[in-house]
Amino acid sequence: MLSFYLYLATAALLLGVGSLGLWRGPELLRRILALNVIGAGIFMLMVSLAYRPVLYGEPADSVLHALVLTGLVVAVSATAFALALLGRLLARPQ
Amino acid sequence: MWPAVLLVTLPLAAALLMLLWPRRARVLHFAVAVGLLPLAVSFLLQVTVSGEQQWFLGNWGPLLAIRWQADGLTTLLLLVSVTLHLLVSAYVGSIQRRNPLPAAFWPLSNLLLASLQALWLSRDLFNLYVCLELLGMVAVALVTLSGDKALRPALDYLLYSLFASLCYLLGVALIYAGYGVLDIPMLAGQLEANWLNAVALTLMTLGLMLKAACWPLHLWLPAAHASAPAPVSALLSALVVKGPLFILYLLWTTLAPAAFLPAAAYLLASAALGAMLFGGIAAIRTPYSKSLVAYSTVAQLGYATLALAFILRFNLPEFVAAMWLFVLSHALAKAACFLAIGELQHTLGARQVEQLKGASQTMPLAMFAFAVAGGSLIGLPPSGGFLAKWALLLGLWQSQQFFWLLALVVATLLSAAYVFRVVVLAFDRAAPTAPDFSPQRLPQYLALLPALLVWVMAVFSLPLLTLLKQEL
Amino acid sequence: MGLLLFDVVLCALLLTLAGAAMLSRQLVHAVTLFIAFGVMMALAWARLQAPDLALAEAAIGAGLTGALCFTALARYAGDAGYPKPKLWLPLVFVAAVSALLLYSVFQIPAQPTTELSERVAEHLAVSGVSHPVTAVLLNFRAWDTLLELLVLLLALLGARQVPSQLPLHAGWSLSVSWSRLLSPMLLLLSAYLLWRGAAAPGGAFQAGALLASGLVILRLNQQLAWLSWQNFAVRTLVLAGLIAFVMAGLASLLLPGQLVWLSWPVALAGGIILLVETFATLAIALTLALLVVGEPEQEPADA
Amino acid sequence: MSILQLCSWLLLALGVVFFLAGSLGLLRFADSFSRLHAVTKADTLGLGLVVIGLSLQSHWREACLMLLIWLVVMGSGAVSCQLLARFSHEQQANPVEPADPGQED
Repeated sequence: MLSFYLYLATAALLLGVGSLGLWRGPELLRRILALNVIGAGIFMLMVSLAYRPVLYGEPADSVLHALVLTGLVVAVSATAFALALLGRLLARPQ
Repeated sequence: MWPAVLLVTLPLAAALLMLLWPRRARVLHFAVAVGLLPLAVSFLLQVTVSGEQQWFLGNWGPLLAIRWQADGLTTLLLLVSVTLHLLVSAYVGSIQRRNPLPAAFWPLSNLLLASLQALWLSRDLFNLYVCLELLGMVAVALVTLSGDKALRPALDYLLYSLFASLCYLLGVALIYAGYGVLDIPMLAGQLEANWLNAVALTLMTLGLMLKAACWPLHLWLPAAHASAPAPVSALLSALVVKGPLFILYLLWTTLAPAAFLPAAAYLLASAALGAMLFGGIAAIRTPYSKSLVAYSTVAQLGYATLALAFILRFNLPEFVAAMWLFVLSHALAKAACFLAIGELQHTLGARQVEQLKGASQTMPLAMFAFAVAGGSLIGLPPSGGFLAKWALLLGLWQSQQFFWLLALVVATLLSAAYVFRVVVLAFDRAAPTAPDFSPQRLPQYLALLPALLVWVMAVFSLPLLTLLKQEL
Repeated sequence: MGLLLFDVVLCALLLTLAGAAMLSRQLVHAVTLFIAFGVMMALAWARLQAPDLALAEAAIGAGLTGALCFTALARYAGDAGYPKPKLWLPLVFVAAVSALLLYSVFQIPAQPTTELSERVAEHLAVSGVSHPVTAVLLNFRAWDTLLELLVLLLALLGARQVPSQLPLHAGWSLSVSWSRLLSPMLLLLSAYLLWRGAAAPGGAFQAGALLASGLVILRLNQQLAWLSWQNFAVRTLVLAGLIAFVMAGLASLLLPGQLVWLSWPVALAGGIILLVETFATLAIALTLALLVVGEPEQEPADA
Repeated sequence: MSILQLCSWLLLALGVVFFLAGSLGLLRFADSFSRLHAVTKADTLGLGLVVIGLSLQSHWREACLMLLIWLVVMGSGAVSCQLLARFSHEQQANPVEPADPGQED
């Protein structure tokens, strides 16, 4: 039970850390990383929620795992697109 | 099931085939776009006659499956998306010789349509997240079609949009934490007014408002919409920002516990007030014609947000009708505005509003399209914009909100100001800006078409109102 | 007790890595720390009994995202410096928001609602696979997965709009031969993951990500000259996952008695899922690989 | 606690010590060659000790799997060490070309 709340707290703090990075920047690349940290925080929240049944001796929530997997793919795709845009932005002759 | 499935999968399959055989893209595009129109119309008629329909995808029953639901509003939105998709692509086809868009436009616009249709149909919190993300990424990809000048706005748009989707996803996770359900109709009326749900709904609302460019979270919109190619801006302004608004409507009218409604209504109403006033003022002040239209989108979204706020407070059918009439009329009018401005801009070589001088003489058709669409934005009778504003006024009058009546009048004056700013310049025939080449007829007519459609809406006001009033 | 200690250390490490990545002065440190963060996340997923996610995160977070970030990083080389950003104002605001979120997450009831899980367990037997995550992904919520594949494709289409090629370093013989040794292993492993996905953790995405890393390693060593969007076969394979998915969905609509989108008949479900997953794996692998290594050279054609 | 378990724990502890030493080296050493030296050698040895330590306590199938993992890590460690060293060597010989990324502030 304690570790469940520990991971929930970590998730919330990861959201905070990510938001700080997103606000502060200053580089765009760091902002993209920050968005990924926020995403990781949300996924951690979801995976901790999926862990709840385990505390009662049942298997973990597979629907949430599937949702997080979908979310991971979406996050990777978005990151890749953002980095491609960033690469072009930086490579452009000034 | 067939019409709903085809409305989503036809554009999707078309996009895939276009990517495989890029040379056939245009033929395929028009075949599909034209074919979708009767399909959407018949679907609308079918739903109006036999009532709303719903499906559990994969036949798994509620809770386990993703639910699709087609009610009057959904089918109407499906039809509008299909219509604008056809119009805009006809415009792109007509300017093909002159300034062709990159070939990627065809598959991307089909994917945009597919993701919009998927969003209108879906009634599942997580599926809506995927649809939102998809919509955001297609929109950004479309913005980058105008080349390197759009890179920075596109990247900003993408980052804002990602952050917004993450906020929404966090809200979904918190709701799932409490109820273990993702299906919106199943959650309806279940949510208690506790802290967790308040945080979840706030996060989702903020994320959706950021995506829908509700003031003061609209900062990304003017740059992105102004730097995109004109037909793309038309699609973005007319359709894409309406997606999150639709989800916002779903959330607050079906999901939210009654205890939260007053607070949300205040939040939305103040955002709407800001949007109507500051969006209007920014549209009056900006030197660029495309930014003017983009800021006008911010201002016009304010009306829809205001209607939503009053739906939450007073639960009058007038407000529901007003909100969706605003959305529909704005979609048509804004598409016309962007196409007309794009045409003017390209032919006259004029990015600034000042350079539109004498456009009524040099390009009367495009200018007429802009003025007609602008009439609906202002709310002149008997346009669609007028219908919407009339419904809103009626509701406000019935619920005795005199302050908001005043605000509405001021906002209307502001929108009249920015529309007439262009129109007056266009009639200043002293030293007109000479066109770079002789204006093309067809694209101007295509810009005029949605503007006329929005005036025709008034003719169909009765069926429209009955369709929309059922919603509540 | 020991497990709790492990949890505390892991959480502290995660937060430290994320914080350091956000606050480090040099961008190269930020990226390195972020990659380490990804590896630790994979460990956390494994700890929280989410092996599917641990596999995916290890392949993605540690491998491909790192490659993507370093490519972007190389562009910052000649970039002008940035002014030192403010710290206190954002920190105070973010601290307040985090405190609010912390308070909120502690409101989450520890007692789970199990109705949905029960429903999954009930229908698992008729889903065609025996691993619940795969059943949810490819049967119960297959529409999400189809749209997810579309998101991935869109990332590639979007990235193709903004090509920016870094000059590839000439392959050193050592790295070339190591890549030749490594890639068959990756291929084997990804095929195993795909096959295993029906009954145990693994599946299309994990397999695809692994295969993609193999392709990237080979491509960076100047092999696989055919790996380009211009190649019709590559294009077909990139779209294969979606095409297979849509065709299976439409075919399921045509079957007698079933008029619902994406409903697999019980007898065929296992086969359909394996088919869709196989094509999806290939599509994911090629899409990710193209996203990371880009195109050799190309100019966007006009409509 | 049997002799086997004791050996296993001793090996695990030793492995951790090597890991720590390697990481310390990565952080504290001055130039990239010595850093590589610290990371690849100490970590490979540390991992090997941990693998042996764990193998003593597990089924032979898992032991084989861990051995395989160790071999692959060793191989990739050796290769990446060579490549990195070669890269820094070329950079030193010809320092004009791409500057160290991220040196922007």
